Amino acid sequence: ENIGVSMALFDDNFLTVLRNGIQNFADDMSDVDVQIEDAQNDVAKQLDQINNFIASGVDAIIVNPVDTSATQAMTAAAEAAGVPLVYVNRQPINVDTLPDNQAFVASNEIESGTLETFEICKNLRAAGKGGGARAYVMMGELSNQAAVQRTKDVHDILGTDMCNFITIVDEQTANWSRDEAQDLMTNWLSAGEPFDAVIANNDEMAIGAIQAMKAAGIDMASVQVGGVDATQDALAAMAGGDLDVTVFQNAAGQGSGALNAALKLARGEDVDQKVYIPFELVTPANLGDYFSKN
Amino acid sequence: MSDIILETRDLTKHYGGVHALEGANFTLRKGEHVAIMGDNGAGKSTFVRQITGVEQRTRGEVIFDGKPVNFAGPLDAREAGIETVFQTLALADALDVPDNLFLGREKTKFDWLGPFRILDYKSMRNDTLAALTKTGVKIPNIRNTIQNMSGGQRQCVAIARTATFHSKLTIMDEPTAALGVQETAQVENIIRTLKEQGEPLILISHNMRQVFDLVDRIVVFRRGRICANLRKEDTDGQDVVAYITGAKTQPEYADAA
Amino acid sequence: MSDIILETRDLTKHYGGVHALEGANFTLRKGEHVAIMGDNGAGKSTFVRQITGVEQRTRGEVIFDGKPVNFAGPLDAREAGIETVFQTLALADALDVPDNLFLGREKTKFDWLGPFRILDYKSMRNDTLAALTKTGVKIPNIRNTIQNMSGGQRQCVAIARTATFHSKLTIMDEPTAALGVQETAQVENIIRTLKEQGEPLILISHNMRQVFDLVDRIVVFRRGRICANLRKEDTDGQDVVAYITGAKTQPEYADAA
Amino acid sequence: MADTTHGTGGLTFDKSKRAWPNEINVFGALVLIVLIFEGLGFALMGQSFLFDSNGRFDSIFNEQRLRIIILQVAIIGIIAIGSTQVIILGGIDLSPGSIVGVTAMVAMSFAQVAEVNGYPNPKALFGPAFMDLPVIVPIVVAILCGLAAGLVNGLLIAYTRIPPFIATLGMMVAARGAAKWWSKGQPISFPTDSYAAIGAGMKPVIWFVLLAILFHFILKFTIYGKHTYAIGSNEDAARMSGISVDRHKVLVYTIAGILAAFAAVVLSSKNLTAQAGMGVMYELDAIAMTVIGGVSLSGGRGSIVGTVLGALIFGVIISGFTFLRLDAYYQEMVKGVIIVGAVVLDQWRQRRSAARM
Amino acid sequence: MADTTHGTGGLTFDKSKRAWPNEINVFGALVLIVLIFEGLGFALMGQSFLFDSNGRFDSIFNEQRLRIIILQVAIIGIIAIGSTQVIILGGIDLSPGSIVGVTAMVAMSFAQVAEVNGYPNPKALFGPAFMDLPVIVPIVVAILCGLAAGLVNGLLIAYTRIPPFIATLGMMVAARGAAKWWSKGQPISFPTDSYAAIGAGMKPVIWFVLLAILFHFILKFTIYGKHTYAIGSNEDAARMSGISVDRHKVLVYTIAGILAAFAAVVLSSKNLTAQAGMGVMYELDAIAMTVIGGVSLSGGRGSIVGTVLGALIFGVIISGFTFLRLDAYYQEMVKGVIIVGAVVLDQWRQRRSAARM
Ligand SMILES: Nc1ncnc2c1ncn2[C@@H]1O[C@H](COP(=O)(O)OP(=O)(O)OP(=O)(O)O)[C@@H](O)[C@H]1O
Ligand SMILES: Nc1ncnc2c1ncn2[C@@H]1O[C@H](COP(=O)(O)OP(=O)(O)OP(=O)(O)O)[C@@H](O)[C@H]1O
Ligand SMILES: OC[C@H]1O[C@@H](O)[C@H](O)[C@@H](O)[C@H]1O
Ligand SMILES: [Mg+2]
Ligand SMILES: [Mg+2]
Repeated sequence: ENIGVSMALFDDNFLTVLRNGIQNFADDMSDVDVQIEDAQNDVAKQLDQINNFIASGVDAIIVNPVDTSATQAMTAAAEAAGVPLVYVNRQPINVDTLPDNQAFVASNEIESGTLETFEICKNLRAAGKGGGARAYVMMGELSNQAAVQRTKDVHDILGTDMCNFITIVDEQTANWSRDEAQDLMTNWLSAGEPFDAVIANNDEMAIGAIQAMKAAGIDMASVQVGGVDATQDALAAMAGGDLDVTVFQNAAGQGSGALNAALKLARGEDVDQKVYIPFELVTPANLGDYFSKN
Repeated sequence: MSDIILETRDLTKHYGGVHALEGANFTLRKGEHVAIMGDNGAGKSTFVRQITGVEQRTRGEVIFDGKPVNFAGPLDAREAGIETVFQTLALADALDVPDNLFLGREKTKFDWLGPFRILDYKSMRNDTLAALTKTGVKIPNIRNTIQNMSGGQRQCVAIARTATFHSKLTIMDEPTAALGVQETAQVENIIRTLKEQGEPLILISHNMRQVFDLVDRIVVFRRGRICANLRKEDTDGQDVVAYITGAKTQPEYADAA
Repeated sequence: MSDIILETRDLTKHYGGVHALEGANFTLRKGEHVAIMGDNGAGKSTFVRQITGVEQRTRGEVIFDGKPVNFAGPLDAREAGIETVFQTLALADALDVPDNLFLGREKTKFDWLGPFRILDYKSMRNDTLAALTKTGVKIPNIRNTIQNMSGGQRQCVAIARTATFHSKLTIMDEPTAALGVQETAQVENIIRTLKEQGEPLILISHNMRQVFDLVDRIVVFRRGRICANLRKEDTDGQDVVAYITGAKTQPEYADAA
Repeated sequence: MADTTHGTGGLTFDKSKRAWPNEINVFGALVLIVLIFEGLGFALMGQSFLFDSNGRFDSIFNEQRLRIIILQVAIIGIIAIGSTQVIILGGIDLSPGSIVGVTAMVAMSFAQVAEVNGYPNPKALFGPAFMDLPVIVPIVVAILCGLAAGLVNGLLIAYTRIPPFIATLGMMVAARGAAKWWSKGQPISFPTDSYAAIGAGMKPVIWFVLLAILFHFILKFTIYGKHTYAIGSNEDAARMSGISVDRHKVLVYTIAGILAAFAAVVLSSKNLTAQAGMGVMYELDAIAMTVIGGVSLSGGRGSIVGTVLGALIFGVIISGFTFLRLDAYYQEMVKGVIIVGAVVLDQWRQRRSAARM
Repeated sequence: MADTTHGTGGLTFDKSKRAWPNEINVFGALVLIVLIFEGLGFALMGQSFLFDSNGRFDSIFNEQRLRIIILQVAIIGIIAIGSTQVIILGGIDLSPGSIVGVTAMVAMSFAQVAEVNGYPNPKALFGPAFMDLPVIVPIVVAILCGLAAGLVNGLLIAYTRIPPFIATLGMMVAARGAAKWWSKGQPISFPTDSYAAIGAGMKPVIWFVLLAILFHFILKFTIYGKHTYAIGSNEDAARMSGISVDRHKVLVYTIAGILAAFAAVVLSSKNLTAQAGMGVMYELDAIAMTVIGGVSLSGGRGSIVGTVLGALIFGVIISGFTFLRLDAYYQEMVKGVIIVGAVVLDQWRQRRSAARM
């Protein structure tokens, strides 16, 4: 079989692991060919890629949506051509009205930011700061839903009775990037405000913040730093005692799950239309379990 | 109404430390043809650029057709009735001859369409052939772009443009510098026609013969100042050269010495 | 060794449908000064551009100093010993006078630094003042950029550049077109000096007086073809004009008629 | 064209030797690229690129392919119609991509339905008073957005005389910020049926073709077009000849802004959503299409026909890559090479035809 | 400067009225922007922007702020040193951002350690033979990458005569593809200590300043500089005057490529990682710095000093925004406005000083 895959973007750490999951899984099967396209974070390009797949007569399509609100048009295009379609990693907005030959394998971003923030909240309490603590929040790219959702999760948790002792000093974007996060953190440090935590939308930014704090001579034991993704770099940082919290998302699992669903749909077999892969909290306590996972 | 079409009082232009034009008092009567002569860098083109609003003057007044004027740009000057052949020609290199001839005053149809009114190509092409014939220039293909024309062909296009439209005052800055013998003669004929029609003219030229053939009066610039104002009858080539080189200065312009 | 410095055989240039230069056979002896005359658009500058490699010819041969040459660009031509004042002057507008004078052959120190060798500003400035004095031009500030110079000042800079460096052949395309009376006289002196030094010259000019004052021989172009080759002693202004306008054609150039 | 030789002074001009119009060269490049894909298709995939080699369609062509080739460039093509004018004017516009982003967000906010599948619209941005509005409202809002952005570009460039690269770079950054700010990064979805109809199916192609024809005519036959070429050819000369250069510049940039806004409407309608990241880098693709189509970046030269051909070259390349199952990495590398290659080819043809006798 | 009046023919020149050097204007803009942030700081935050208002430092300045202002622009500043030369030459370079991306990936692959925390490097790309290499290896590899990319840019621009915008746009797309292809998108991390030292702490600033001084000297006093200005001022004239324009262009673009590659080394060292998306849009920031610094996009004019000041303006703005805790949305919008504003201010000053007597 011929499977077309459209990824939201290639130069992204997490999505790269997912993409390689699909590719490796396909390579292990003899008669499955995957063709993976890079939508470069452009919804329109993604829709065009789906249409190009259709024109080339693929057997099924896997989509990692750039924008989960843009999935209606994609569903319609594939449905009209009778080509099966599977969404992966990000939950499509029309998940409840998918036609029979479409499915999704995804995670719910509400969990990621929630797990991260709640763990930091608990840690701060345990450190005796329950009477009042201050946090900086680093956001991903503002046009990206994971960033918007994870930031909203932070706010939601800090709005709960248990965690409302934490106030946000400032909240800025570092565009998912380690480099921008370093500069942003240094700029924050130059204001001289006291703070107890840095809550970042992903691990890269958390690492950038750590590098900047270390360069300024801050004791990493005195600050809670959290990220999302559980990348190898993040796990190393956690092992080194710098990073306190991260959240694991099973990229390889999602990838192979999506390919399986696509192959079944292509052969006309039945599949679960919704496969839901949860996020998992990673802390120094269970760090060892994740070294070989992402 | 006075019969003076153009007057400048104390017209001055400094470029940083360069005093290119200093206190020029100049008058031109209706119907009169005046030549401006002077060394390279004497300030002749600067004088023209101040009158036509290409640049903003440092100080002084320009009175045109009885009213003080201060043109914001050459468009204003043209609308007020001054047609100019600039030393730099002002042609659009990528356009052809008719386009250049009618640049800024294209013939159009359906004028209610505003900026989207339709060009009347055919009529502009015919008018162009007629206008070029006046200058005597040879151009193999008028639909060729200006960048593919010889130096003289370009100058003829610029002159044809000025000569095609009636005006209250015509200014030509070295119009025949690049022209051949025949073309020069033709352009001089155009100038004579203007004289017959009573249209006033300022001619900048380094060509003594031409100046004495064509104009009524010669004004000499030196180092940014006017140093002589000579009726053709009262002077000759040698005399003019003496003023240009600084060997002589008229008493009323003594501070230019 | 022959005493012919430059020869062209059947030199031809077509631009699309425009036959700008057609079968030009031309010779120049060492030490000889020749003028090229002709109407605007006759092909004079095109002829110069083919010789100096500014453009690639359609067909024909150029023999310079005994060897057939086919310059890839003006740099090659200059390195072979041809100095040219182009009609378009070829000055860098944003640079000042010394920079332009030495453009492409700057004086430098520490030459082992290759492309990063150090400029000798002081010596270039001094040489510039000397070179400009030769042309008699008045420039208030040589550190001003070229774009701020008058038409004649620019032309003088271009000429000074050519006159500063020795060469096997000098070509000047209408060098005095924009020049004033005094500056023209100075440039004519420069040309006379070349003659005395035995350096050959091709002078393109529309100025009959100048041509008869300066050169040994006059070649007339018409509609892209050579139509006459006249020794100065055998002709006069009227005669030359007759060739230019097409009233006469020399028998050996009958196909140009 | 009249039958004269267009010469004066008794000169003749050999018309048969006139240089080819540039568009023919671009068309040649397009054909060449199609042939390459056909050849590679048979060699590598055992399939035709443009023709129906496995009987999936009624016609002899692979209709889906033909459709997607043009569909996928139609929206950027609409932007490129604006870029073409700006570039002929001698300018450059880096802002349309961001104008697309902000306009899509704003317009879509006025195009939302109140109810989705019986539930209130989960992405509702405004209250019910602003939902289920007639389709004209979001369209007018979009045009106003584009007009405003284009006008600011034009005014800055014309009256402060800063380079267009900088003015529109500023707009690019600022408008992208505005797109993210509008709904704090939230995508805006679920438009009304009438809004959804604007960009459905092959509609984007229809808009693109109609606009291309309109502006082709305007550039060739109206005073607006002539002045655009004149200013691009020599701004000083245009000014000295009495063209109101500044006013004209404002007009051209404003039209480019409106075209970008219209592209945003079609784009958000086609995708049934608007998000702040929409249109990133579209300006570069639009400029590349324009230049591949033979419009000179130094101004004064080029045509809409060329740009349309340039857009088709883009479309063919993208589809061809997917057809050949080229890895995405190589696609980008090869795309870079092709952008350059197409322009090199064009320049080379032009020079050769200039050198021809 | 010599004491003569630099005139011929007995003319004098009033030196006191000479126009200000342009860099003074840019410096003025920098001071103005700093003052605005100081003012707003006291008004809104009750704090000084540049001075130590709460006694945290030994000096009177907020040293951390001074450091970050320049640190955060140092790397793009290194790229801008290249852009300055390209723009003075009359060109433009859109590729350095992507050259940074691909070079960082490739160089970092030769800079990895074998072991992290006692485990084998989890991000190892090559086998052990290519790990723990001396630091010179990744540096040389990087320089070669930048040299190759710059050389291709230069050769294309010089010898095929395609517009630099297109040649470098092609390189921008292709090199980004190569960056993603190199490790199939996998980030490459965990460099050796000696590699990590290159960009640690304030090192990026030191590199930036050294390179700025070097190229300032080269542009002002060597033949390389003079020819760069000459070609940018009038390419045809430069050619006719016998400058080997084509060879010189190749040299300038190659140097720009090498500078981008060096920036990649410093960047990946500073971040201890290389990722395919590194450097996106750096070219635009570099160009903006350059133009804010008074380098004319039409070529022939400008200086490295201006660019350094332009970079500082950028740094001040970024820090100032964070200092004022301006929302990111507004930051982007205001950044767009400031890019434009700084250039407008500069142009206005220049015109005013030109109009002065
Ligand atoms: N690049 C070109 N493309 C097309 N035609 C050209 C090109 N260059 C020159 N021509 C034409 O070739 C002919 C000869 O031009 P050339 O410049 O040689 O004339 P010239 O004798 O130097 O005239 P002038 O005295 O006016 O300088 C002219 O008709 C001109 O229009
Ligand atoms: N923009 C400018 N900046 C500085 N100096 C200038 C500028 N424009 C002209 N000048 C200087 O002003 C003086 C007068 O120049 P202008 O062009 O008026 O001379 P001109 O009399 O027309 O000479 P020509 O006969 O050579 O055309 C010259 O010394 C010139 O260098
Ligand atoms: O879309 C880009 C983002 O995707 C997220 O899933 C990931 O956690 C982030 O690190 C970032 O890569
Ligand atoms: Mg003059
Ligand atoms: Mg000529």
